[in-house]
Amino acid sequence: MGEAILQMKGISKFFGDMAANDNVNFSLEKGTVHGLLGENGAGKTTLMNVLFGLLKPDGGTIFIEGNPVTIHSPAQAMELGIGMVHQHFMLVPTMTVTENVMLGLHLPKFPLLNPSLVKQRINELSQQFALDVDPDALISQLSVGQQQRVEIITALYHETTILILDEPTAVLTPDEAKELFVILRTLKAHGTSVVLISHKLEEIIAIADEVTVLRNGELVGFTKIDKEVTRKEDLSAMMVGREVSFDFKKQKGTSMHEVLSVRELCVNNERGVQALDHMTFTVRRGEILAIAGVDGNGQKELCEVLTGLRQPGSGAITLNGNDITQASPKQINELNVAYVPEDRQKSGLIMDWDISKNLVLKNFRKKPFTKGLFLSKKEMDEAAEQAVEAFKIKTDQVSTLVKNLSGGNQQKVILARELATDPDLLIVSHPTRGLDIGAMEYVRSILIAKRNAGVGVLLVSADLEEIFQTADRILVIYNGRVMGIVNPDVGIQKVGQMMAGITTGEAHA
Amino acid sequence: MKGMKMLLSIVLVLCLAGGLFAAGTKEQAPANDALKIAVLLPGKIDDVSWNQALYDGMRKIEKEMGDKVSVTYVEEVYEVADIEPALMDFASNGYDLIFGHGFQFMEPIIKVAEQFPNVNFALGTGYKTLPNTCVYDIHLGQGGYLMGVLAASISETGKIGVIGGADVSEIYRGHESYKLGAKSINPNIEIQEFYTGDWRDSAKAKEGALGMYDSGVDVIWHSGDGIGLGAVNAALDAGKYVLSNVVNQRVLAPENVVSGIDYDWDTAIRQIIDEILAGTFNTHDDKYYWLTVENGGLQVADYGPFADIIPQQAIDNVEKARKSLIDGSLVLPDFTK
Amino acid sequence: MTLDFIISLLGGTLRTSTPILLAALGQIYTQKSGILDLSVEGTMTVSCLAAFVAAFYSQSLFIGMLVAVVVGLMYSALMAFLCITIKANQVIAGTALTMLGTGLASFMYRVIFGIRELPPVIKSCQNLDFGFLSRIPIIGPILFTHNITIYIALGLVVVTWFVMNKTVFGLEVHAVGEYPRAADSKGIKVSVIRYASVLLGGMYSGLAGASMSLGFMNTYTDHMIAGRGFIAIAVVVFARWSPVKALGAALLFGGANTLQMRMQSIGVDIPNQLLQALPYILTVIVLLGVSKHVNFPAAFGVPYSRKDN
Amino acid sequence: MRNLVIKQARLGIQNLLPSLISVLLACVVTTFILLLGGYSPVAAFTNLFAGAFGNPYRLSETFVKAIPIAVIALGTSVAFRAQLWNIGGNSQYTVGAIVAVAVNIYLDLPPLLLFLLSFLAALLAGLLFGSLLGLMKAKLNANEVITTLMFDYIVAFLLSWLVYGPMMDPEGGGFPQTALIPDAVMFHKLLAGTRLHTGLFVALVLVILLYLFWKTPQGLTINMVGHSKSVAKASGINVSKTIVFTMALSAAFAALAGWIDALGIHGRLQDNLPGTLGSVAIVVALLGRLHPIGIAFSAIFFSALMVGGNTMQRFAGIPFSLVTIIQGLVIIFVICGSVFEIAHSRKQGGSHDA
Repeated sequence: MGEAILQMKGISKFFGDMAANDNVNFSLEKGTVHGLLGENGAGKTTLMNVLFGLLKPDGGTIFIEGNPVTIHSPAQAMELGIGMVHQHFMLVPTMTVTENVMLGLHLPKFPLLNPSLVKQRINELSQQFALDVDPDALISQLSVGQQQRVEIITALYHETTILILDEPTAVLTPDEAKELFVILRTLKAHGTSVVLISHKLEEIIAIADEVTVLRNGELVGFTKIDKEVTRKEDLSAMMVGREVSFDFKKQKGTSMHEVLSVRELCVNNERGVQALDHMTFTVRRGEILAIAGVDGNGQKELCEVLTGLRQPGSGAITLNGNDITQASPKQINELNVAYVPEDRQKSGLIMDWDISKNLVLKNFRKKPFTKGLFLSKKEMDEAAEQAVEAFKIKTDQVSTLVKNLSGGNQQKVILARELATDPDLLIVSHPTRGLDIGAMEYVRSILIAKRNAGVGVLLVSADLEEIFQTADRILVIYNGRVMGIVNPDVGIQKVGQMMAGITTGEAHA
Repeated sequence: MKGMKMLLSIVLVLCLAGGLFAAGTKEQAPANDALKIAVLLPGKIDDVSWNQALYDGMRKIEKEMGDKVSVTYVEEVYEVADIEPALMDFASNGYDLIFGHGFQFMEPIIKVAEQFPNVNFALGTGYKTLPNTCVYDIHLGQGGYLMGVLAASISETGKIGVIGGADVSEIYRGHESYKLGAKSINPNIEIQEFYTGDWRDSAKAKEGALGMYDSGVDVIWHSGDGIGLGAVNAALDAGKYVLSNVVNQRVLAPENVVSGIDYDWDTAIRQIIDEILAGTFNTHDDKYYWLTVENGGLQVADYGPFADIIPQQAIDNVEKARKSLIDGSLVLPDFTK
Repeated sequence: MTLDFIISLLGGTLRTSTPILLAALGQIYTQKSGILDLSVEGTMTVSCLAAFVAAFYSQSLFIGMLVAVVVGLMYSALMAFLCITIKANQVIAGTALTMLGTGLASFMYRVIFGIRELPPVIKSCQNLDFGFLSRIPIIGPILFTHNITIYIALGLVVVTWFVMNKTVFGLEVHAVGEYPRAADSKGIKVSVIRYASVLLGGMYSGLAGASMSLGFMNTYTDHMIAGRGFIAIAVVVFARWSPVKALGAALLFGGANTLQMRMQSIGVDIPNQLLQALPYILTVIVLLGVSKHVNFPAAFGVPYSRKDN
Repeated sequence: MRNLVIKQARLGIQNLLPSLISVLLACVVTTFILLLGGYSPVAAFTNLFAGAFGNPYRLSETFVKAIPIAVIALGTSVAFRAQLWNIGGNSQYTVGAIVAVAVNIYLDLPPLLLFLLSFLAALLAGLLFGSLLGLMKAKLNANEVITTLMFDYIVAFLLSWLVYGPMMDPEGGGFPQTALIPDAVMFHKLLAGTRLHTGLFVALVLVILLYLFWKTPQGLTINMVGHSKSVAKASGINVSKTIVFTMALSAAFAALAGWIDALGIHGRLQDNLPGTLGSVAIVVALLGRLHPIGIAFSAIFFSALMVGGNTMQRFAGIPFSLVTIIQGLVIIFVICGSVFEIAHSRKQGGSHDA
């Protein structure tokens, strides 16, 4: 250790008036794993996108091995030996592994493809780093973990000396994450420098040699990691700017009669593969049932089938005693079910519309928003004014387009809309993903408030911290199956194992 | 709503400005005593066919009459909805005689002519007239008959063809008479017929002609319009005979265009203009001016080098048929659909 | 008669299909890269005229074709600029450019040639003689008696297949149409690939235009393209973006059209308009039949911007 | 197909300015083309202007032509707002005209009844035709650009077949056209000596109806589907149904344009009845920013361009193709203009989550 292979000095990047990066310095030493830590929205991804040539910085300089460089494009970044594995995989699903790897190859300029050569190299790399990837497989047929390994191979193929991993474990099971760490250590041993973007403290402490912490776009800390000495609490203090209590005290809920009952539910996904496998559970009024699981284990399909957006294969769903197995979204909506979707920008809000219209997406046909034949803008605006106040949505006026709101305020708009109708059942999917800490706490407090008011809440989340803070019962989902329904007092570790598909019997402490 | 008002005022200002502009611009007026003529053509002046024939005829008259006439040509009055305003524009701007060169001008001409009794109108094919309108037309049947006689006489395979644009009355008459003429020479002759369905897709006409030549047809007559170019071009490629229509197209394929039917619109145009100048136009009922073989409006195009190539018998057959059309011993049936 | 009829039908089919095939092959690149280019009709019209003018004044068919290809490229550069750089709606940009192209060609023809007694003509591409090949019974007259443009088109089927399946460029076109963000992150310049695809499509369209005025006919007239560009767009969808299938689809279109003409000529009593509508009806039916399973490029018609999610 | 450029906006001068600038730029380029062709731009533009507004008759013609353009464009805008690229205005117009004429020439009923019946028939035909197109899109995922394009050809051949065959006027001397609709059924003339007819009021009513329609829940639903199908679905909207309804409504407007023209101008069917109305309507809808009142004005503008262009051709001897060139150029500059707006709005306020 010692020489810095990469230095970023005084990097600034603005989106509109908001500084995503404000005069940030970052230094990476050769052959180390460097954690880049921060809450969602702290500017980690922005900083790395600047490094990778995806964003043009508004200020600052980048040095590679001491030489100043300007990076205009990913192609240029790759030539400089920088590789990046994005949080959302950048793989073309209709192509094979080999084809995807070939896509980024700039070295042989000859326009002809030479798949056999590339295949051979993939096999070599696969062996060298124990990656286990079939070069002929179609991307769409691979598991998430496998896809990530394809991304790493693609990066390694370029003789990458600096590898950026953007929240690589967000989509992995704990075991897959462990395998990833093994791979990272191998890489380190081969002299590759790794930047690991994360907001998970344990992870950073487990694997990183150094850590840089960002908050609100600014550099707030840098430290070397010593597994024995470095405390989670120190890092989290840097990250959030104040001590965070990990023991979120909440009063015991008083669960009442059941509102939702799911029996032996089976559902296929788009590709016809079974996504939910005979799921059975109930949600009672006045409780939060959390669905814990690594992304992609059937949560998305579960939410869709419960809200009528997807046809179930078999099984039964009853809501307040009504069979809604075949019901349309509209019918379910009318049975007092509220839904906060995972992807708020794509399925929750119309970004080009103002706040007041977004607040009535589900009930603009009803009184008072429709009077006679026509919509009443006055009523909509009045209702919106109230919602803005009640949910503390930061905006000057209700005619602001939602695309101009921050993520937290967008989420509040959805919550305001969904809770306006006094639902019996509230389905929320990853409600705090991408929110700042303040908004996150606010959203969680609303969930609990609603629970206390007697609403049945179904919370889908991959964030165990969130689940343990809020849930009354935890349903662990793995591969579309119910691994078990447990009380929070079984502990995070146990739930983590279940999320990885380890049943109680096999679980080793 | 502030924007609305602005918008309204802008449009109003534009309208006013337009009015002023219009006041400032007068259409160039020709010499006062000249007969002002407008010719409205559905296609382009240089289509080597229907439109060009009238244009050529009118140019002849222009040369002949010099200062006595002044002619404005308008091409591509193709959309039916645009015909009436075009007629109105000329009628209300001091024009004396307006030609509408196609049956689709009939209804609009009748409407506008009622409003402008002092303006005269000439309609190219149709059947309705008023005192100040007339119809000029060709007996394409006669031309078709002669071409049928010629085609049957020079065909060695006993297979001939005819290609037309759209299947409308006059074209239909031409084609039926063509068949009749051909059968008068060879009762067993095989005749292929093809309509492209429009007036302009010459490529389609060419492919249709090539198909006929492939199947053994060795002479094709085309009944005109833009598509004729395709038929002539096919003959050029296939090395077979073709008979032209409207204007002589031998220059396009010197070794293939044997002959054809030439139209001389000036005969009819001259008659119309003479009557108008003499003040007799509005005084008679029979307002049909025909191009016929008798009055020389329809002529068999010269054979050029083919006079020595094709059998003399063929030329004699055509001449015989032409004479019997003129002396009335041959009267063609009325092939109305 | 039946054998002759079939030979003539197939030979005619090949001729009639050529301009459609040429344009369609080019649109495979364009559509695969995620762009629906409705300006093909306009590009073909403009280059049809350009080919003719160049050939007329240079007395060289080769120069005519070259100019057509260059003009096709330049005209489609407008389309590329509008829908890649400006990120305009592709349907509207295509409609505008087709309007502009047909207007411009008609206007320029008059400006260049004025009003003539007889239309300007050139000596068009002559039918080739392949020696003994052309004299093989049946096969000879069907396949080996055509002008050069037809063989160029057939050659381009192979070229297009090769480029799309065997070269880096083809792979990148595929990626850009499926998942532009992924391509971008791999250092592929999405807009460069899309520009290249649209321009290539334009060059093919240019050739298609030239094949009408220099190959099929020996002159230029307005309305010469007569919707063939639009058919080419349908052919590409019909063929599911495969060059080989595009050959089949173009032949099907050409065949339906030629059959219609031949049947009319020999007096089969079916209204010719209904026969003429047949290829279009067929396209709709095929589209209905396959659309559920056809995978349009995932980013079809979507402008790419790094900022949008 | 998502689209960044079309954003319906409230109509106002600040939004109108780009359209005006686009038109101006188109004129500048046209001037160059005219000079290149050796024509006088002054003669061209004065004749163009005078041809559209120069005297009462020409002004009336500008409105006569604006009627079908506006009504088809209203339909086009309905589909465009739902991000459905219905480019088949011509075929839908033709279907309306065919049905309207058929009712009038085949049924022997009192004029008022014929008038109403032909209206209902055209409306129904448009709705059915549009539903068919919508079903193809919603249920079978057939790309609507291609289907509407193909139907433009199919219906044009159908019209041609009808006027050459079964619907040809038996007393018409074999010309490809149907018999005339009785005069009593036709729209009355508004001004003696002009073609301006009471169909203008129908068009105005349709503009107002669509304006009001966008203020109804169903209107909002169409907009919502246009902005985000997934949000619409999650909000309980039946997206397939909305697509079918939108296409039906869109085609119904075009079909009614065919009805108005049949009873206002043509009085019969002829080959090639719609001409270039369909593509002009696309332009008009865009230039009017998909807003009914904007469309009304831009229809008048384009109609003026076409009517004036005819006059220009008549009296200045400049080919009509120039008008087609101007139309194409106007759209291109409108497209370019909207980019600056987007850039402008981005600057004004766009925050992003990093």
